Amino acid sequence: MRIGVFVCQCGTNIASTVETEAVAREALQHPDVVYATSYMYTCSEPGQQQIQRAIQEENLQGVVVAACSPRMHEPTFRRAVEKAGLNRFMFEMANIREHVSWISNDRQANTRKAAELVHMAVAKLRFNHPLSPSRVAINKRVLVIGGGVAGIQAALDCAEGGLEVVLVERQPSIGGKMAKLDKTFPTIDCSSCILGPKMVDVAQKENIRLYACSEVESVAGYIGNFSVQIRRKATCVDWNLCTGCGLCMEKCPAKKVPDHFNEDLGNTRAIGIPFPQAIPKKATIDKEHCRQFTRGKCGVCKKICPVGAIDYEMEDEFISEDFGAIIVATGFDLFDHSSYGEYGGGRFPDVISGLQYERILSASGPFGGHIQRPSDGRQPRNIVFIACVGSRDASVDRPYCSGVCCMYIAKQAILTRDHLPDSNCYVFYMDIRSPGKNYDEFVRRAQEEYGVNYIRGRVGKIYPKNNHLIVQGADTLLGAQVEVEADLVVLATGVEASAGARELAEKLRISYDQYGFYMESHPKLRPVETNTAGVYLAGVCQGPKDIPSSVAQGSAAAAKVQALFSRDTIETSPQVALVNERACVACGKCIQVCPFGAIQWKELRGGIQKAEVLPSVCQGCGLCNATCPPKAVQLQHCTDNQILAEIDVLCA
Amino acid sequence: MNSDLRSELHKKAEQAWPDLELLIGWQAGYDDLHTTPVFIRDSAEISKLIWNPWCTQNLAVYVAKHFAASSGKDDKKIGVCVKGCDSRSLIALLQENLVARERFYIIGMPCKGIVDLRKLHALSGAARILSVQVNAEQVALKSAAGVLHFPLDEVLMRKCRRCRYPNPLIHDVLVGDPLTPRTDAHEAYNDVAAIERLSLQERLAFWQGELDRCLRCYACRNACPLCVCQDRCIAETRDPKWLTQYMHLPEKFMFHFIHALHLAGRCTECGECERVCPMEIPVALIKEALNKITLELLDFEAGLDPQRVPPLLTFDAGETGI
Amino acid sequence: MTQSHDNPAHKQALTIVGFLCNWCSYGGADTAGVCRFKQPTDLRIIRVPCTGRMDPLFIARSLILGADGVLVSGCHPKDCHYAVGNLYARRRLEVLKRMLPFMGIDGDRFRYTWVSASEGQRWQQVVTEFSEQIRSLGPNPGVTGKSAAAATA
Amino acid sequence: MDTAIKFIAFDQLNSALDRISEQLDVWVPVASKDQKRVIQFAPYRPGMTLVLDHQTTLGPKQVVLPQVEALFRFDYRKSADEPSRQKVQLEDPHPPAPTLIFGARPCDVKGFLVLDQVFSAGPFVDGIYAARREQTLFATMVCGQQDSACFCSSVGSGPTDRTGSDLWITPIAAGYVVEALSDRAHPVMAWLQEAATELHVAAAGKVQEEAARQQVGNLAVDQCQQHFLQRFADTNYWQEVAGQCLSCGICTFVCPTCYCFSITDEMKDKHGERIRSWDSCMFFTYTLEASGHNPRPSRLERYRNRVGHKFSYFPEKYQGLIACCGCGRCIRNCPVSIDIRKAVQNLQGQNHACS
Amino acid sequence: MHAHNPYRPDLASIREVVQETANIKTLRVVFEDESVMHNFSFRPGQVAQLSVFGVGESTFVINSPPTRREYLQFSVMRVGEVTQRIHQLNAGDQVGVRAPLGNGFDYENMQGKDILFIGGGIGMAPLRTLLLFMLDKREDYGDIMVIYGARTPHDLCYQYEFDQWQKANVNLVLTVDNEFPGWKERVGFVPTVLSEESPSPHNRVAIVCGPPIMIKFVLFGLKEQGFEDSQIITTLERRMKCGVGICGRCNIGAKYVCVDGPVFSRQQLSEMVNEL
Repeated sequence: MRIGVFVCQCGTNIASTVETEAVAREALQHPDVVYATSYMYTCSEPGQQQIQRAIQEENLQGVVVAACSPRMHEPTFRRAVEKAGLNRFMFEMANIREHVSWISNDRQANTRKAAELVHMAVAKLRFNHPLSPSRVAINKRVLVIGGGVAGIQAALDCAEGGLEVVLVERQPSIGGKMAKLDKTFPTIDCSSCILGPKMVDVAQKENIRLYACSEVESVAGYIGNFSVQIRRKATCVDWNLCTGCGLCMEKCPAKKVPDHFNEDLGNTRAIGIPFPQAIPKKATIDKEHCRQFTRGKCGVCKKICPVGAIDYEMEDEFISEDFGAIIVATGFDLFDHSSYGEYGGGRFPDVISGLQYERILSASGPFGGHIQRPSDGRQPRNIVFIACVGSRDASVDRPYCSGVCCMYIAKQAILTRDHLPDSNCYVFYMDIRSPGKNYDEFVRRAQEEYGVNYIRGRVGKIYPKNNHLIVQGADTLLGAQVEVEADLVVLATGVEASAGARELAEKLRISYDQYGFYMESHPKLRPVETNTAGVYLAGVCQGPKDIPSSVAQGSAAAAKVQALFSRDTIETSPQVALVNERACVACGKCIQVCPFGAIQWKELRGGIQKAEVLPSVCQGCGLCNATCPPKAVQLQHCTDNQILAEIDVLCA
Repeated sequence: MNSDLRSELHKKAEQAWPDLELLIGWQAGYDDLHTTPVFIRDSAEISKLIWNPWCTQNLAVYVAKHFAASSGKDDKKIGVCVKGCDSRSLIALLQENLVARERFYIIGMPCKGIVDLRKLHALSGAARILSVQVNAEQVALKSAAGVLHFPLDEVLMRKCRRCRYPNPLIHDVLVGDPLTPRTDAHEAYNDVAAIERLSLQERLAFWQGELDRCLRCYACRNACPLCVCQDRCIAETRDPKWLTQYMHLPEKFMFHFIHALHLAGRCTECGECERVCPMEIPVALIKEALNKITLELLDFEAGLDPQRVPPLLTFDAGETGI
Repeated sequence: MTQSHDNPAHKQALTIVGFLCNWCSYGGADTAGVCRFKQPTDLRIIRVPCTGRMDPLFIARSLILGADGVLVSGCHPKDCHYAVGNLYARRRLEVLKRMLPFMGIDGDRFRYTWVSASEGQRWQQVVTEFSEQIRSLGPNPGVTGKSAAAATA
Repeated sequence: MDTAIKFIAFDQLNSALDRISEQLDVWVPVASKDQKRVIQFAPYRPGMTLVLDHQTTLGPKQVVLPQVEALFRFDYRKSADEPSRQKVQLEDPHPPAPTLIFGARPCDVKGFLVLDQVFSAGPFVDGIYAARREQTLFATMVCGQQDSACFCSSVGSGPTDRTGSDLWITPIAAGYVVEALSDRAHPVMAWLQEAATELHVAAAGKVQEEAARQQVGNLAVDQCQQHFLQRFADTNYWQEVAGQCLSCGICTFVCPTCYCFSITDEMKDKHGERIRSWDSCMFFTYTLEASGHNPRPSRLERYRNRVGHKFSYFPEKYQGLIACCGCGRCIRNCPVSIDIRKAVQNLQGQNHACS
Repeated sequence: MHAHNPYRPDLASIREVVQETANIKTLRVVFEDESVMHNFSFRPGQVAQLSVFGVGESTFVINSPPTRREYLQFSVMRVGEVTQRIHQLNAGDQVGVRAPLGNGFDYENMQGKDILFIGGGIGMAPLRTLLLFMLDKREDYGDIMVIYGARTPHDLCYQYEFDQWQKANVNLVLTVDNEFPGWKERVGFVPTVLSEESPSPHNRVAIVCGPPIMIKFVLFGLKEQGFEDSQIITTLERRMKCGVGICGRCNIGAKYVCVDGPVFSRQQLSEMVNEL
């Protein structure tokens, strides 16, 4: 190989503490180095031209530039050598600025270090091979998993951009948690008024196909070419026929069915539409409570249904769809407060969750918007809100802040005071987290304008006494014990990862943190990407957040998909793992460890199995290479031989 | 007693034979002290099978290397005789999905220990041992110098004297009754600890002295039931080139690092690597040291639970201290 | 062997091999450079995509061949660019670190650490501490130094 | 031939070797570990304790055919004024020094007689081997310690086989009686100070007689060349004799007659060597071709080739010479106790009935 | 060759590199020592060990004929470590050459006969040396037919010489495995083309070289057409190291491919142990 070495002076940035001429001179002594020089600004136009001229004149097959960090100018120089006819991977950089000239003034030591770094780069380059990216076609359909506000936003934005969207929702209706909210902070605008139109849009967009009551069963493939199996759960109502008239719901004799949409505060029927604004507006049978299933006879709905949509024999159905990208917006679940024994462990009917209170406040809720106690329907006078229930509490393995509770307590307290001006509201809190736009002002309004009593401290115990709930706590600001005789206690239950989030992550081969929230690709710079290319995140599934952030993420994810789909093919980096089939012993360890599912079995003639890397899925981490015992998997451009060559320069 | 067990082995092999296409066991070797593996493909040869304190080879070595990929004729299985320690190798292979459990019929041999021929030779002092007899717990050794008697326990292999699993942990049939594990096996890592008590310099000197003899014949590797690379070992390949062909100490250290690190969290301590070394290098100690580390650090012992994933092939986001 | 710490020119050159992940620690080292955080000059950095790429054998080989120190640095656990590469790596590296002394190689010659791209100051501290540590250990005899016990008979 | 017989008393052995080693490189069998039976030939240093009453684990093959040696050195040179031109210079290895192998067994020496054919009989002569062989003397000891793996008598050698040796050592009660067998031995004899008495010589004679009476091994090899070829395609047979082979290299590495080697280049920076290193026909990579094809893909073909090489191909090529010295090392050291005697003995016969 | 050290190559320098196909390059080399170059003689079909110092050696047939002595020519397919490095070499670079090794073709016994060359891919290299040798002594031989096949037209070596071969009265039949835009010659595997051509075995010698699968079916085809084993000549590939019959690995029974081969008649092969 004929190698040229170019040592940059970077003005005086390098030259002031490194003898660049000496480094170039020494480079000339290495095997295969046929040309070496030092230059004032190698990255400048004339500097690049000098490299290109040398490639031509000296018939160079590889180039080393010793200059700044490759994180800075590697792309620049790769383009430069490519223009001169070399493959861009026949290029190496030695970082003699950030790692040498800028961190020591010892000219002698720096020069030696720079020379060794150049030697290492040369040694590595001798094992470089030309690599070229491959391209794969993109299937421009997008799957959105989860029909909460984030998923809805993502689906609508994608559809707006002309993409074909499939939206999969586990529940019978989209809308998610937001659909259950009465008002939203800090504007106190009606939740269903702002969400409702978006839900309707989803139903009306021709390029959105909605699968409600459905779940993702399996995911195969990779960016641009996912193949997803979706399970459509048996609703026992043929949705093609159902008009959503609601007759079945009226006539259903099973009347004591807990109303999940109302957080079990009221009852509903065994067949029906979860709430009036539901999308799709289709009935579903709750097999657990339906008499046809529990007692084997009833059939009232089947008789009554004007369109004959009832089908008790219906079974789950599986459909396969192909997508180029997937947006995950699976939302969250509420922390189950029964693990707090001091708050009654779920035994006191008048100690309720924040979302239950939200339903109580709602005009479409179990009590028609009248605030009353679940136990006896009495209007409460003293209402205590307790913050951080299942948040910032390591003892229940929820050390993180749920981010929304401080705000929704403030909102609920304001609404309470609005509805019941005679009531007293108490808020036990640890700290107030209100960093959003107009958020802190909102909390202050609760305190100052609405006279909500904020008590900084934890509640130690709640116990019933004379039809009241005695809330014992500490006011840490006053340093005194506090006792409130409450009629209703609202626990600001925190946010936790949705049930089944881990299983779905494993199907999608994305990672999750220890609480089950999905991991973004980079916490700052790639907040909606995952480490599995083509899979994006939106909403609380990635971590607790409020509605504006969820919506923003939904749009961001949609924008990422639009950007991805703006081309017909994607170029895949050639810096990926490659299996030498002859050396592969089929031990499967690479498949076991690959974080991206980028390695699969391949069957050769005679049933022999070998590992095979899918270059478009491989992210180039090299974990497989490190794991492979016979080193049959090699990460291109960072092969064992290349690393060993660098080590040998230093140690051998 | 041995002959009783041998006939029980024959009987159980006969019973299993209709379901087997092959049975791997031990047969008599070229003299009293040696056994050699036998591959029985005809039920008439079952009588060749033996079982005694010389049945040293870990037959699990053949399982992944020669038979894992082949599918049986008419769903017939491969029978394999395993001692307690050998059974752990099989489990380790199962842990890594290198073999399919249903492909094998496992004949478990509860084992009181295997005789270490080197100890025997060292005790006899003679070039030629004429004959050996084991009666109960005694060994009678006859050489030109006369007959010598030793307690059996004294001439057992190192691994046997620290054996915690005399009974096969996985088997389809057991030959003989399960044994009670020896009581003095709790100090399983005594030999490792002895090295650890040396100073760093002494340890280096120790390994320099031992590894210097290494011939790179790769017997330790090939006798290892869990060394799956075999013909593709990076100690031999030129691409990638991890090692030169020189016989310098760095090369020898490196080879043993490769072998040991590839077994980290996987080694079942069958001791074959050490037994087969013609230069008597205590190579198993390196793996034992790694096992001690993975036990202390990651609470893992290879070859016990077929469901567990070897610790270096997985991770735990929540673990602390590393 | 005495070394003068006063005059850097008289310091005996040490070979410290650094394996840095491209996303965090290599960037951290760049940041340290950009901030002109002064560091000892013994470290030579090899860029790898992820600490998950680190086969412990690379480290073993470096030390066997006589590197005076080996420093591996990657993203903080749970911040891995590849999600879990460093979670595998830390197990493997810790096992190696504990194995080295058994073979007579000083485990203090090897260190692994987590430094993010923003932590220039931390990088400076890591390099300085580790270089000092290696300097106090002195040159690595490698495995070639024949000792009395190694001789036959 | 001058037949002055010399005597070395046990307590004089080291001083005798001290004197000889001033003139020659001397290799002697020593135990490499206390309490262990690993005995190897090592360059003699004053004060060493020799182990002469056991066969060595490794024979002295490495003295003449080292496990690794340079075939030549190469250097890339660059000229300052024209750096793009690098020129290679080659340099032959240094000529060998005169060497004495002290305390080898007849089987060990027999091994060299086999190697001589390969390296020196042509058509190409390996000058590196030949030069070292030329410079090497053998002081061989009558063998009185055979074990159940030995079969030297079966392959045309025996405990008292003097072929190929330059000096002949017989241990007696008081020390060693040393005779010269070749002219090359005379300088060494001259450095030995004590002449053997008649009593010594008579005692030596009795030891010789006793040793000569030993028939070590009863393997019949006269027809094995043909029998092997007839057996060649009998897969069942090879499965039977080598099914348990682990494909390690022990048998070849400890074998005094195995000589196969690999050639590789090793280079550091601009300087390097082309080296040869012991290879093993038991290794998969030994015959692996660049295309990926391997004519001996499994241990069966490889073991068959080993038996064929020693007992059929070699005698076919070299006037009936069996490439086996009967030392038994391959049997003794085999991890799975494969017995090459059995593999050869059973070559004849119809079906693969062997046991 | 060095008498005392048969492993030591003679230094040679590359005069020219020709890119034959995507993964085959042809090197034209001359010994640096003029007297070595002057005294060098070999038989067609003999091989050389070509070295890149620091990487290693590999075996190649000398595919220029002994009748043309201005350089030695080797065609190298990139398959492994050594060939990879050889492909990086340029004109002016040094290599080591140990030659001549092996037996070469028994061309004396082919004189006066018709010749059939059957080659596939890089397998044309050993045939080329004999073909050119015969063309240089054209009157000594009868009809010469060449069937040469490759996967695609781009995988055929020595295309730049085809005209010259044909001008020297060679019946050149070219084939590629599948249809290819612009390809006007035959399409199909070599054995198929052979049976279509069905050259008469009468007074003819067939020389076959190519990938193992091709050889297998060509040998079968030749047999069907009535060629005797003694009329079929092939060259064997075997892993070689020393090239001088010492290092042991290239044996087939008692024969060493590096000294007794690589050229064998089918007759000879049938007398050897079956271990190809």
